[in-house]
Amino acid sequence: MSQHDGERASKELLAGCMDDAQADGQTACGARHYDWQAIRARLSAASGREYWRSFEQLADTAAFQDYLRHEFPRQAGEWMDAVGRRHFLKLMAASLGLAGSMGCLRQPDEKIVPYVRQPEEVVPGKPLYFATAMTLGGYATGTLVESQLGRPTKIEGNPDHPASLGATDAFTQAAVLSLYDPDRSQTVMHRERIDTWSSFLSALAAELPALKSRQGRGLRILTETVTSPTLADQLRALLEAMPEARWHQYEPCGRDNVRAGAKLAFGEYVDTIYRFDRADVVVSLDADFLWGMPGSVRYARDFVDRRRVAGGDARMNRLFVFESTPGLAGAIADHRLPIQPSEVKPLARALAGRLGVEAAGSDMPANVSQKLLEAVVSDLKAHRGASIVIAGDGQPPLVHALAHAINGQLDNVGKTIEYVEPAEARPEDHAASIKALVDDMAAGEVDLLVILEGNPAYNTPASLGFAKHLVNKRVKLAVHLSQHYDETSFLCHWHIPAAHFLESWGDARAFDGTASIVQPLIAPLYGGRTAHELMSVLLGEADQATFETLQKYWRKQIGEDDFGRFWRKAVHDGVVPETKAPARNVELSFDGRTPQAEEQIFAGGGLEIVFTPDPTVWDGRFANNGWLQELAKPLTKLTWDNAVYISPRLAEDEQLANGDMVELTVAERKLDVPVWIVPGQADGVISLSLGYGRSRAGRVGTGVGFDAYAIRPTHAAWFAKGVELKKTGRRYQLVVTQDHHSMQGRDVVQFGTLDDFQRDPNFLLADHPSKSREDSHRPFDLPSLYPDEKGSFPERKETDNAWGMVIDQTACIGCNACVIACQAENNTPIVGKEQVSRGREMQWLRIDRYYVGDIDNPDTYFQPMLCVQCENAPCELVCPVGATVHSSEGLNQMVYNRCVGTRYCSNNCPYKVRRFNFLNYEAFLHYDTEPQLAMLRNPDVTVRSRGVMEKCSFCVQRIQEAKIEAHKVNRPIADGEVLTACQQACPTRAIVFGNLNDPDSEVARLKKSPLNYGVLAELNTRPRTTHLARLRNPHPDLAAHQTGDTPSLDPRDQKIDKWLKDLEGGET
Amino acid sequence: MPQVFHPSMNTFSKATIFGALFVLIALAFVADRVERSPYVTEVDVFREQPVPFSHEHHVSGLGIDCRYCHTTVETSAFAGLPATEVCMSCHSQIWKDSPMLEPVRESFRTGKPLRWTRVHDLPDFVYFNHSIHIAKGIGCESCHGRVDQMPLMRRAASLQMAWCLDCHEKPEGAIRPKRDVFRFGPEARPVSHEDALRLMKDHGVETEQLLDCWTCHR
Amino acid sequence: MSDHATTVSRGGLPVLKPGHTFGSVTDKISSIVQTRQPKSWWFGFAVGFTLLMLFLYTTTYLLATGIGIWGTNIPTGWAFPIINFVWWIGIGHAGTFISAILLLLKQEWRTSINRFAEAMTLFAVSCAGLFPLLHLGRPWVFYWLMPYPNTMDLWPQFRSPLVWDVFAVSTYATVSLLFWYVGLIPDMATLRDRTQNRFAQIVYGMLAMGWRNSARHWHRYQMAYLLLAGLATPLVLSVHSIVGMDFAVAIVPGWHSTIFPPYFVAGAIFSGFAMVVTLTVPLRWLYGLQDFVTLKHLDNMAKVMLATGSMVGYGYACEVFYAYYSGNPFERYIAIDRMLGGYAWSYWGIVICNALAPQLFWVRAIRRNVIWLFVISLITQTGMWLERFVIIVTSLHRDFLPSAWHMYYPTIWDFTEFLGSIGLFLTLFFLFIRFLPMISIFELRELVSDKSE
Amino acid sequence: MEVPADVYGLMAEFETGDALLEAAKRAHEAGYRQMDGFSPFPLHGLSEALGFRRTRLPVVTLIGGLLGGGGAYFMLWYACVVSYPINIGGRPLHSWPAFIPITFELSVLGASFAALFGMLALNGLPRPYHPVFNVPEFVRASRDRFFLVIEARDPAFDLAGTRQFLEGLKPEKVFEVLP
Repeated sequence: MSQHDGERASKELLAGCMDDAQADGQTACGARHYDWQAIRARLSAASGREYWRSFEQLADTAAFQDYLRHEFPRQAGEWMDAVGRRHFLKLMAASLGLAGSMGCLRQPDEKIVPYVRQPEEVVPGKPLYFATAMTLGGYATGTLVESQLGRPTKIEGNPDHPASLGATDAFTQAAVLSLYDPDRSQTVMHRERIDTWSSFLSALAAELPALKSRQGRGLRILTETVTSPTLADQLRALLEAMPEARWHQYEPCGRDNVRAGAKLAFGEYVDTIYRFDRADVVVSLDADFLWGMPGSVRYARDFVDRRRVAGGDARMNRLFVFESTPGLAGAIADHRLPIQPSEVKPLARALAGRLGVEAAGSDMPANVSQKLLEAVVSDLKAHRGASIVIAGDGQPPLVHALAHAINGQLDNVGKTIEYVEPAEARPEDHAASIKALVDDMAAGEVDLLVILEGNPAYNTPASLGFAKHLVNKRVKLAVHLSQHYDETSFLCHWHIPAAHFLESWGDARAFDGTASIVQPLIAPLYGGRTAHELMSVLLGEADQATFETLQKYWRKQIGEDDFGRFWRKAVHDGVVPETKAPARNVELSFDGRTPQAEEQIFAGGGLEIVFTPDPTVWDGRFANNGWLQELAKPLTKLTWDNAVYISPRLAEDEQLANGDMVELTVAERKLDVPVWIVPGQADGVISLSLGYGRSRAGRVGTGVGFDAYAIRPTHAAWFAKGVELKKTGRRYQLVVTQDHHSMQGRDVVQFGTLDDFQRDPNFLLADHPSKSREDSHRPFDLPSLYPDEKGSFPERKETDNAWGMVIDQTACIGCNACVIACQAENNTPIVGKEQVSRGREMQWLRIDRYYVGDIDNPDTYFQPMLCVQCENAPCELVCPVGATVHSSEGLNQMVYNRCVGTRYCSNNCPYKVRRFNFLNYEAFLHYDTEPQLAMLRNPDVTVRSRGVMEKCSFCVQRIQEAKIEAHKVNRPIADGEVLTACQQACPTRAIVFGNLNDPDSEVARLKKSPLNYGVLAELNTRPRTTHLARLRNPHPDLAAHQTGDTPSLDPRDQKIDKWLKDLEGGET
Repeated sequence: MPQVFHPSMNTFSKATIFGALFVLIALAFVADRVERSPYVTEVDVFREQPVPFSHEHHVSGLGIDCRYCHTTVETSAFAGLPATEVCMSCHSQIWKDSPMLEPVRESFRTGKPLRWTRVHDLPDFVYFNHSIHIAKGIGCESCHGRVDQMPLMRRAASLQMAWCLDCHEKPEGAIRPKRDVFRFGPEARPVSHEDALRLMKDHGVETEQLLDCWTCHR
Repeated sequence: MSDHATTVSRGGLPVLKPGHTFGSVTDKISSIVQTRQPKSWWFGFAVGFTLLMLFLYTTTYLLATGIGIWGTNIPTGWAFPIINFVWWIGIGHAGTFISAILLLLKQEWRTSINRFAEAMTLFAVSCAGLFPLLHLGRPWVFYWLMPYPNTMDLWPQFRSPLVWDVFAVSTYATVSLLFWYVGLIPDMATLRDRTQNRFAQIVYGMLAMGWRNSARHWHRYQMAYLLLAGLATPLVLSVHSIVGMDFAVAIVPGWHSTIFPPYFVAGAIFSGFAMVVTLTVPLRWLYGLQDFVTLKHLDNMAKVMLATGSMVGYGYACEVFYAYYSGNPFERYIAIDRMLGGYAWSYWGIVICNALAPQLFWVRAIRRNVIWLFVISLITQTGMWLERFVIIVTSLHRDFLPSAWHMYYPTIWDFTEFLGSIGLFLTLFFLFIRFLPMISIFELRELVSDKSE
Repeated sequence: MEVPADVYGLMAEFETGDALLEAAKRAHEAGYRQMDGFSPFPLHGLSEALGFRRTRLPVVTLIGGLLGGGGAYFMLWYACVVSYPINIGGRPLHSWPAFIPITFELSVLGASFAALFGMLALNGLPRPYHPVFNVPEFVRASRDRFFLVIEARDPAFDLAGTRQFLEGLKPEKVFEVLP
């Protein structure tokens, strides 16, 4: 889609709603205006979603109609619609090249529609950026959102926000797709029939007086974790007005144990903030702090900054990870030990004991070697005040308490550990809270249940029986506010469509308490409401806009005088100044005894199971997000499904192969689920991720995967012991994007230890004489038919810019943020499970995962792989039409509109980073039938049609934008002025892009690093994207790193490898 | 009787051989011509517009600068089309009752935008940026022709790739002093080839990147 | 010319049953075209035509939906379509080889088989030519592979072997057609003079261009025929060499090998002769051509298959040796993966079908037994199709980065497209034997005269 | 002696090729030049016997080949170096090894066309109508009979005399060929 289309289209949008965009300060520019009268009229007439798709269409604004037309690129449209196809068939039948060349040249007339009144800030063709924040599990990550004439198209991190520092995670990157999700609920529903907001108000009005008179007895509010100061304020107000009302919280992937741990240790709730930027030794007790924890994006950055050696100073922190199922932390760890969850407690006690925590007692974990334990202890002792012991969110309170005790003992507190006021509005045990609610529901105590977001009917443990009691007659009136008409909405009397955070005002706190104002970039596409609005209604302030509620609250905090300035600044910066949570001085009051509640968790013997939030759909809320569903899980590369992960040994014992269906029994509850064998999975424990098996997610997510909540225990949300695993004999197709996990002894990921590096920075040259480190994308001279410059392009002149990239494999944590960022930036389609199984996924950037060494506990290596922009590109040489050629600045240009689709370039690409549109993939996400999805597209990137090749372009649209701006005033492009999407999203700054001709640029500097090498450079492809070898910092007393390929699970491959080994052996 | 054909067939059959050859060549030639003809390129084709706006009148007649209406031409990829209020800023005083301008007034009243028909319409996979061309001293005239002499707007150039490349290969053919970018006619062009080359240097035009595919296609 | 050593082979088999006169041969061959066809013809044609419909159906669906209906994927960007292309083009080679090279080598036994061998070439090449078009992601812009003045000021990328292919295949098709037509001119005249049907007279007459067997014409005619043969000879070698370069030019392990061009040519002639045998055996039986296509012919063709088959076998051996000797880990892996990996069956398949099966031809009895010949020729063609499968699919499915390795599985549409193309071939071939003399009549007369001396 | 306008020439029919060869030689000795022989297959030595010199066809073919090849290489060079020079995989603009295959193919193509059309042109074909076809018995020229035609335009031609001469060659039969 060309920018012209973009402008045209967006202009019409704006034109359609000018008056409102001007007058109404509430909505960021580009908001749309609907004829509500018409909508309501039609609504009451229409029934069932099939009659209409969106309010625009409903209101029949001419703007939107053309908008749809224009938003479709003709190129794609041509063979998307049947007529066009038949036209081509005729041509083929005639098979006249001439006819072909002329058949479809003439363009149809197109309309161009200006504003009626042009807003000042809008320059057609230039995007605007707005600061806002996205929350996950209640905790905010600051973002800057790109708006193309009123359409939010891309989310970036907010550099000023403590939880982001400019980076994001995969969820945040994908959130913009959820905004346009055509399956989002688009109207108020009453008992499965379409209804209106007004009739909902009257229905509620009928209830409220009675409730008031009863002091609110019978009124229950159920929320997820609340950090929003304003919402908290509203709730407080409500509870004051109606003291008998109750507010419950439930977060399926919540932090009950963390809270309880703090309480156990200090007798009160405090939040722990880790300062990885000050820690030299980190010990993780089953904690994956690089992902999924509040603030983990920030933590990842702080942690990695401490182990970057490419930059010269050769210092690294050291990470010990004890984990039950492979996670990101385990992959980057210097020493990793897979242990059962039940062993973490003894381990923690042992550590604490050895470090002098009296209360610890002297427990000894079974599978942990003395040697390792001693190493850990010695390291911790050696780095008092500069170390962190962190317990996993899932681990029971005792482990957290022990961790606190250890950190205290090592006087890390105040240095690497900070205890602060909880960011939550009301810290409490969610499990207990929801339990209480369900009991009252059963007891008929609940008259009016208002569920603000969340999906308890699905994501509470089935054994809790929330759904059962929700539908029983005793709950008189249940109201559910949610973005989808989901499992819970279906069971409630009323469903209110919720606004996406890009559509609504609001506020939220980050992991460190810092508050952010959430501002909308577009008026609600589907008339979504916010929790604030619903609360206002309950508070009897019906039709008070969220904006007012919000301002009212903050006005209270700031005071009248210069509130205006404060507000503008807060909204603009995306952070509210001086809101960081105040530090707390806490006293360790912990006797080391295991609380009663915990005893039963690991009681008894047998197989253990771990429930984890899913790395792609979290607790299930992202189930209908195609980008995330198709995103390969970091370690297993599994897409479109979840599976129960088992260790190779268990597979051997139970005779299980990948994809075998097994029947799991956890406390009498059964679930059939396929197995996936995961090297490095701890023995005696299996793990299953939450968030799948949705029954009402939408067209993308419904029926995908297996519902772990069905067997999730209520008493301990994360672990269970005594699991039975029975082979059913049935099979199930699991699809991964990487079939082969070993490097086959090939020089793909180069690695070593800090020690090697310090002894000889060029140590890698020893193993790889073929490559010169200095300029590794020019490996060596080869004989050539072209005497000049050994086959390089002699006519090339030196240009100002020579684009290049360096990827630091020591810094990459494999979090996938870059993959989604690339997809969002470049209009990359998704293709669905069946196509992925054929090997046709379309992501331009993939993260390869290799194992080295012992299959039971291998070393894991991540390698982001994208088009490396070879200077001697094999793909270019073989393209018969010159659709992929080299630019003067060293870019390997892929020209979609010239491509005829021979796929020869892909065959000849040694990195296999080219992606082909085998079918019209635009149709997969219903782009063809769901116009609003077209608004998501980046107008600066062509939408590819069926039958053309595509690949990473180094985000050339960003390069061009920067070049044009620079050339207008004839200045060079500054280093860092062009950021590729992947680079911008990367939490650990593992990706560096820039101009190689500028010796001072970051990328040029890194290219000089002795760790720099080009993957497969021995093929003389001269990659412009090179990688930095992965360094480890092992404890001197422990084994450095493993060598030797991890054997394949496929007997055939094992035979091949054996033959090869014999061959090599025969020679030496 | 082995004699199957009439004597005339001798000439005829020879003729057909050359005839066939000729027809093929002719076909190819015609096809090429059609591809470059106004039928395909839509050069000099007038389009139905809501208001018969005359650039000639407003530019040469009233001497209004291009940027008065096309406000973003120097800053953005998109030149910008005047909002209705821009038209009304004058036409609420002059010609305020002319029936010809009723659509404009209506748009202003109802807030429904005017719907013009695109005259210069590039394929969707082509990314043209007005601002950089202006900044490098390529005049409006170079692509849009003598707009100051067009009572009704029409396409002056084919906008085909070959046409773009001609100039991207030899910008000196179109470059002009920056002050003359928005002027029309021969006096607005630098006098000599040398001047053109000098301007190229002054404006910092680097030709070899102009021929990179990704300069226009992404 | 009248050298008896050549007319009677050492095997003692005649290339033409004695006792034939100018008249008898002329009558026999032309009668095939001029009398009603046997039931078997109708049957064969029906089968071919049905498959052709299958081809059209698949193609329509393909163009409407996209090549995603096939199993092709990343990393295996090429599969069935290219396999079929190489297979067909290879088969084509025998025709030109027989008519051109054997002519230059003055092999009399070519006379009675060159005509339909050439026809086979043409039809095989036209089948082959379709696949590169169909396998394109956007077939409707195939003409971008040819140089022509355009409004984009763009040219094909002449360094790409695919563009070489376009020129090689189209040249090959054209020259074969010319060669074939030149050979047909005198026979057209014969048919013109014999038929009583006015319409047929005109058609054949036009095609004969007024040929009147004049001595002067014969003189230049033979010169032209000889020149074309001389030109077709290097062509026949070049075409499959260039097809071989499609692979050899790429850096894919298992492709990037200098042996490909000769090895491909040998394989091509091998499969081509197999196809000729497959066609000859039933034809001489159905139309009673035993007099003209004698065991001598079959015997010789078997010998050619033995020779070329052995060359192919040698090629396989070389590939393995190179892989080992080069020490290139990628080549080594592919070599072993072919023998033990997911597609091992196809590798051992080609060893048996192409390297071992033809060795049976050392036995004279088998060479001269039509049944054996027929069966082995079929085995050979299967084997040669598999060979292309091995080269293309196994090389691609496991190249440089293990992370990108992926298996390839064809879909039903891959098979229908392939079978369909066989239908196209059969249809064309049956029409040919219906309307044109399948054996060169005037060359037979020449042969008769040589014998009678 | 004047030539009768209503006769194209005289045609003698022979049983065997040798008879025709013999006749041709004799006729040539007798000073006849404007004559032609017809045989169902290329008869060796016949054209020589009729006094026919070697053909220029090879030269024509060579020229065709050179034009094809030269044209091809020029096109490749022009396209890659002059018209739109592009950096392809870091190879030089004028990468001659890559230009060889196409050059070769087009040489062959050019030569082949030259050979075919050269042959037709020199033979004056296509020529569907020819007087010799007016003789009904001539059909066997494409089956098993051999013919010698002496044309009327031959200076030595004389209807009676020539017929007598032909009779002297013991043909099967002698016909008058009408134009």
